[in-house]
Amino acid sequence: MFTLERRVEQSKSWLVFSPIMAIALTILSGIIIFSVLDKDPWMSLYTFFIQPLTTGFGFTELIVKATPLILIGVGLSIGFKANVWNIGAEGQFTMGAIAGGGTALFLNTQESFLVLPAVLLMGIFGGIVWGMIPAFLKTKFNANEILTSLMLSYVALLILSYLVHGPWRDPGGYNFPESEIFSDFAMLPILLEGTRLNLGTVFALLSVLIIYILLSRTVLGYQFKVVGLAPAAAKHAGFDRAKLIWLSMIISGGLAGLAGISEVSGTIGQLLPSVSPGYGFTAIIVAFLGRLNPVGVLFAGLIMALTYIGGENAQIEIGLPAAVTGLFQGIILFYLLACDVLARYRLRYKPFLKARDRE
Amino acid sequence: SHAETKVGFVYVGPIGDHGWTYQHDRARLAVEKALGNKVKTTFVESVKEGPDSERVIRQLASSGHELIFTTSFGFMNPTLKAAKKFGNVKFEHATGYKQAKNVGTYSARFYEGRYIAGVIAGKVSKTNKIGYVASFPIPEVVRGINAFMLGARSVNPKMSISVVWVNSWYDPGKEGDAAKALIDQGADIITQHTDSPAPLQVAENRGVKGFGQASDMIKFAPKAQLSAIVNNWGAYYVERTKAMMNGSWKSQDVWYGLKEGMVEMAPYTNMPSNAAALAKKTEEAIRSGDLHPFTGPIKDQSGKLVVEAGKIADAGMLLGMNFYVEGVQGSLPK
Amino acid sequence: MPALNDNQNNMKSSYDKASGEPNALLELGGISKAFPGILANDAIDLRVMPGEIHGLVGENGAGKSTLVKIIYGLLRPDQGTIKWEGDAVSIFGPSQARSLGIGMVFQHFSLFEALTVMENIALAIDEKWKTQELRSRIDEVSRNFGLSIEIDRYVHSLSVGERQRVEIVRCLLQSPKLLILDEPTSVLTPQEAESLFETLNILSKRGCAILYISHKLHEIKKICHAATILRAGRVVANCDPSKEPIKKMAELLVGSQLPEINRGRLTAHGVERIHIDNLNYTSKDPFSVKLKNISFTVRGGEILGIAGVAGNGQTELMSVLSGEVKDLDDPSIIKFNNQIVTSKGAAERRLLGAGFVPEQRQGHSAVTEMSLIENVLLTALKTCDLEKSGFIDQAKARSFAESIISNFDVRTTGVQAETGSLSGGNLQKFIVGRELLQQPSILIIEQPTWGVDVGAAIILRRALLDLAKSGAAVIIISQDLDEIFEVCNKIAVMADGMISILGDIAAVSMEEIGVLMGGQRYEH
Amino acid sequence: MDLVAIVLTIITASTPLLLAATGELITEKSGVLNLGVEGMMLIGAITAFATTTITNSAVLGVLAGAAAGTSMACVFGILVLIFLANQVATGLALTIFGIGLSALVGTGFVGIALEPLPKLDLGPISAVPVIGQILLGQDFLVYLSFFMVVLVAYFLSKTRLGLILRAVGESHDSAHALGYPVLLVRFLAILFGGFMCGLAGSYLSLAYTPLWAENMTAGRGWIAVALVVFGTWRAGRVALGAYLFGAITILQLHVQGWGLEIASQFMSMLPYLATIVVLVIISRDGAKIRLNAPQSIGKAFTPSR
Ligand SMILES: Nc1ncnc2c1ncn2[C@@H]1O[C@H](COP(=O)(O)OP(=O)(O)OP(=O)(O)O)[C@@H](O)[C@H]1O
Ligand SMILES: Nc1ncnc2c1ncn2[C@@H]1O[C@H](COP(=O)(O)OP(=O)(O)OP(=O)(O)O)[C@@H](O)[C@H]1O
Ligand SMILES: [Mg+2]
Ligand SMILES: [Mg+2]
Repeated sequence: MFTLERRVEQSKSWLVFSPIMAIALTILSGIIIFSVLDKDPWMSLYTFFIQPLTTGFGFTELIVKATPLILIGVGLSIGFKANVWNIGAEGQFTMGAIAGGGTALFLNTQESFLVLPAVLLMGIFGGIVWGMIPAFLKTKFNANEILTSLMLSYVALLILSYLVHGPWRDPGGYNFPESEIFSDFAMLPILLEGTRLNLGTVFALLSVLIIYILLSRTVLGYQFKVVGLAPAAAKHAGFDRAKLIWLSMIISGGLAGLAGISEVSGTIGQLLPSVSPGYGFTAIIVAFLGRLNPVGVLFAGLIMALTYIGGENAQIEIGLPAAVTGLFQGIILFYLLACDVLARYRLRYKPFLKARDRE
Repeated sequence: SHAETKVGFVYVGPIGDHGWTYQHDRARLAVEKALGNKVKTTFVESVKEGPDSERVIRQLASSGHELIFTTSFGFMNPTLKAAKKFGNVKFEHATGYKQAKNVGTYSARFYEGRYIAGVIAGKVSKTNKIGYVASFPIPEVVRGINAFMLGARSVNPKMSISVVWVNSWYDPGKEGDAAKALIDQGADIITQHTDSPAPLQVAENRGVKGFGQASDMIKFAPKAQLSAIVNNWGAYYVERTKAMMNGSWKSQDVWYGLKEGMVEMAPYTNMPSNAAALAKKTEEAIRSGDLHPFTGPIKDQSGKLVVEAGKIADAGMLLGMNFYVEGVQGSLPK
Repeated sequence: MPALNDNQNNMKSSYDKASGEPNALLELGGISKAFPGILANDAIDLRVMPGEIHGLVGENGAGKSTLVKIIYGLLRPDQGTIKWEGDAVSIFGPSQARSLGIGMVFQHFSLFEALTVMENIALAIDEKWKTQELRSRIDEVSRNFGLSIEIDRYVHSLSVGERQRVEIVRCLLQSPKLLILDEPTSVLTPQEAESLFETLNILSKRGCAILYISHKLHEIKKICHAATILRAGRVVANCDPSKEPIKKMAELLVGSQLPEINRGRLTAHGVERIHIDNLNYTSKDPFSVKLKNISFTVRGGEILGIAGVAGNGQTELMSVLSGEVKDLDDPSIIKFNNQIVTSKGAAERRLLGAGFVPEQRQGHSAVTEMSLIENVLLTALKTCDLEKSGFIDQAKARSFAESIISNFDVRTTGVQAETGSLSGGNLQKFIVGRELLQQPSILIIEQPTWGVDVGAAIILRRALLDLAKSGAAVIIISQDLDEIFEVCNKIAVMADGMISILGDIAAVSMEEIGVLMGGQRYEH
Repeated sequence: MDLVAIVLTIITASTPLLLAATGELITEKSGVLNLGVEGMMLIGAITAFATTTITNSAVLGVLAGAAAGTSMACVFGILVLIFLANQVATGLALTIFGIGLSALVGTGFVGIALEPLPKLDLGPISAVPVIGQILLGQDFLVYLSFFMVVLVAYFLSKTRLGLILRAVGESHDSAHALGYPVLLVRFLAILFGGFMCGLAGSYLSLAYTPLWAENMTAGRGWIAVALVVFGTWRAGRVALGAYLFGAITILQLHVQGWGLEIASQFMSMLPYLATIVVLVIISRDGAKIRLNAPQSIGKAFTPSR
């Protein structure tokens, strides 16, 4: 019989190896799925995972798509490390877009270079406020943050819908549900002419760097880790759990808000009834796939973005249905979770012993 | 291999929504059928109206598609942005109002069909109450509600409409719930401006009548469907593809209706013959141009005359419609 | 040990006459069981006769619980045979063990707090009983053995002694032939232990064999007919405890001569360091004990031992003293070194010179998944300046960890080792070392040597004495009365959330303490 | 306005929530948190729909839907019980996977019409006003949902197996020490949760709106998870919560129909806001949660043998 045996220390090499194994298994499953769908598996894998990277445009688009995922994912990983389950990044993203986008609309006639910073700050602020509500309900009333943050996401989406259909719709837009287009002063500068690569990507990279330092070098990061691993030990040390819940919700909410406003003022340029194709939820996978480590999240964000862009590409090139993308994302996470066990446990073959007399 | 022309389609929903996107995809198939192996069509479904759409459009443009249909209002600005980058590619954007040298727009006068539906409702309803399951308060939807009301009141001035907004184009459960709530409040005709057949199924189940949306939904409600306002993009797509192939494509802004066949009425069923006859007569009148649904006198809810007798509402009012006509209950979200 | 084996033969022969057959009830042959990195049982042989009370003794980690879990079918042996009433059997699980007639009272974890006594009992019997029948059976058994229990109460509302009665009653319901008790008295007052012994005697007289695990050798000596001594997973001796001096047994058990600690004189004239005035605390957790009107003072140079049976508010007291809990009821005053700290958190109290060592090491006083360096930060961060404007001073933390290791003889692979890889005793040395190197003027420590071997226990106790001699005030919360008598100069007893101060340890008797430990615990 | 009709509408709107929440209740009572309800419901919905379409048998459809929910739960069970994967993450993965897989399978079943599940028809008795209309004349899944609530309540409080389940959720170590197969009990509880979610999905695609649409659960799975906390892990209260939630969902539509001047978006927020409010009220009372919440929820268990 095979048994799992707890390792005395987590295996460092497995921590690196298990995502690779998960991806390999996903590809293997991909081959099966493609065959079932009657597509040439190798061709499909190529169009899905490689072809999007063969053009400069595709490459920059990958980064553009990964940017919000990384920003949100890095924030979430702090909370997840501290056992604070913020599932409502979608709402914080949307609130960031609302607060920042609203500021952009409000200042749309101002020709000042201060507009952009104001827009960004308000975006971050919007995400923070939306993250603080579950923190408040958790610390004050002990209400489960998984559920409250999720419910608040639906609320945020409806608020955006209300604003764009109502007070904030473009007066010159025949009452269609779109805001005015932002002035150039509210837009994030493009980094590479002819592409959509914008300053948002720099924010994402900075957030990876800062959160990495926070988690690995600072006392605060240490406190997040202790609270997550051993809540009783955190109490013993005198760490303020409520403060850490607030902070992790503020950081993850703020980063989601920054992602929201970066998306709106980086690539969209106006407020729409819906500004996120589910980034807030996908980022949860990204955070886990990246093993709650900022650098891991960076790669995971890129991989996840690739599944989206690859999915579109596969639709265009070989007519694969869009649903395959979601399927892949679920599968990759399953495999990762399953492979992860090998970092903590050792698979061992233990023969059944017949009870027998000694000598 | 011989040079086939590639035509791309960008859809906002899944091709399986049995509503808006489903009809566009049928039109795409019509193009394939009409032009055979001279064309190759490609579609990308469930494209979100944010930055994703711009990427998809650009990806289609850069992979050799010469004509691209972007089939949702929210694709307007991304289409224009992509069009700027790809001057040689032609774009057709549905329901928008911004054109460019290589971007044409097209839309359908669904309100013509809704007016006929209103006429039928006026004839058939016993409670004089219509339940309207609506998606979002945008001019297109408001125009449909008003046209329906005008049609209903043209035969029965006591008719009224209750509107429930479900804040979704496609959420069968919620649409069905809304239809149930409306029926529970006394509506005996259900109509909808959302995409799933759920409200019609509820009508069938509850023994009231209703109208199909976007496609003929008779199979979902064989006893309840009075008719359906069918979106038929096929002829237009074929025409524009041919124009592009023979070099005569020019940017234009069309708003086609019954006359051009972009809007069609499903067979008039489940109603007395006099109602069907009136519906046919109305359909003919609109088709021939004798009747415009938005012909004055039209009063808004407050009783103010907004279109004088004998006049027809101008294009600006139609396109940006943001008031309810008399008879619609509740207030329009502003 | 031929001399000792003789004794066992004597015993057996006395049973030979009664039964007419020298058949052991239970006979283990060469039982071995390995866990990762450790051979917990190494070729163990054991015979238990019908009606015999058989003691099983050994140090922490010697393999006693492992062995009885094997008998009860909870663990599968890697090797060896089990004979039950002369026949070889394989015990696949507890329910089979119960059907053979084996009952077990566990050392930890076996009652469900959110369930009623009745439900807890129902869970442990395999036959289908009608509720009414079961009730009358329970009544009968508890009357027969003088073990009164209230069937409809929720377990979380029971005292520890009551819980144990529940455990015993549910074993007796099935009229077991062998009853296994794993350290049953560690949670009982001396009086309660007495009545347990009576029950065991009755059982034994009725022919029920008992396998009795305990660290308290005087108990073994008092009630057991035979004893098996384990060390590091092996049987080192069999003996008749009634004939064996306790010191001899202890040395067999440890495998070496026992060193002695000399308390020396503790000078109690230091400054007042800990002052508790009318402390009251009601936790939001419905399963916890309420602390009532607690007042005492500890001066520099004193060691106050707080004795008491587990579950009488010690955990709550520890969390209140350490500042893990701050929302006390009125009126409550806690003063450390003449400063009111009632509403201050643990970190702030540490800055005033206090150190704390709670009972639970893994996950409470240490994070097992983190390295030793990281665990240093847990309590020494502020007091030892291991933080530089929000950043961790890695180098300083490392040298701190290294000095703990060298000063307290912590056996480990290095400061980067995962803390969970340390054995219990070494982990405790590390934790106590971490606190002591911060040179606290106040140290409050719970169960300082629980699960720690004798050698390490001596190191730890000496360190506590040295600390007090240097002028610090120390509180030891312990269930081990021997330990309290060994190191403390003042004693208090905790019962039902209240504390009685007895003062100088030289002036109190065991009986007095025992009565107080029973306290008002049954007045719920 | 027809009050009876409104009550009926509320019952149908609550039924999928109730089915899924009773399943999740059992899963959680065994000490496992499965956040994949939404995914299991979707898989149940498409499987039931596809099977009914192909075989023309609604009964087979419901069975297949339930079986599909169960097999999704099986994957979850293997991951969290054997591979000891984090339960929160695995549940999320299950949801994402379920959305994708159901959409993929569903592409072939869009736009197909089905007869809704047959309703109980007791002729004149079903037509008795109020009681007859509400209680008699529903489809069998509605009755099943009533029955399941009663069954689960009875099972948990009155049966030995229910007691064992609660014991396992309360303390896996103690249950193990008494010889109960903790992992097996949990696995079965997880499977039951999946079974019920499969039924809930079948109800959606066969009875509630007899059609297949991508993502047609529209967040109901999450509401079901919330309802379990909301009901403090008691079957009766979970049912109450489900009906309350159904009532708010339906009544906000009625309020719109009456023409109240509130933007519809705000009305649509009501069910979510109500969930938050009730959650807060319930959670404030830590003691109540502590007494009913399974203590070992979310914790992994590895028996050593
Ligand atoms: N499930 C397990 N996995 C790994 N090691 C274990 C396990 N159970 C026990 N051990 C180890 O086996 C050894 C024997 O443990 P056991 O619990 O039998 O000791 P014990 O004699 O009962 O000690 P104590 O007096 O502390 O109760 C110890 O080193 C312990 O750490
Ligand atoms: N339940 C368990 N699972 C896995 N490993 C265990 C378990 N219990 C103990 N160990 C490991 O077994 C080893 C022995 O642990 P244990 O605490 O029993 O030591 P010990 O022999 O009692 O030493 P000490 O006298 O220092 O307490 C340690 O490395 C510990 O990590
Ligand atoms: Mg033991
Ligand atoms: Mg030990």
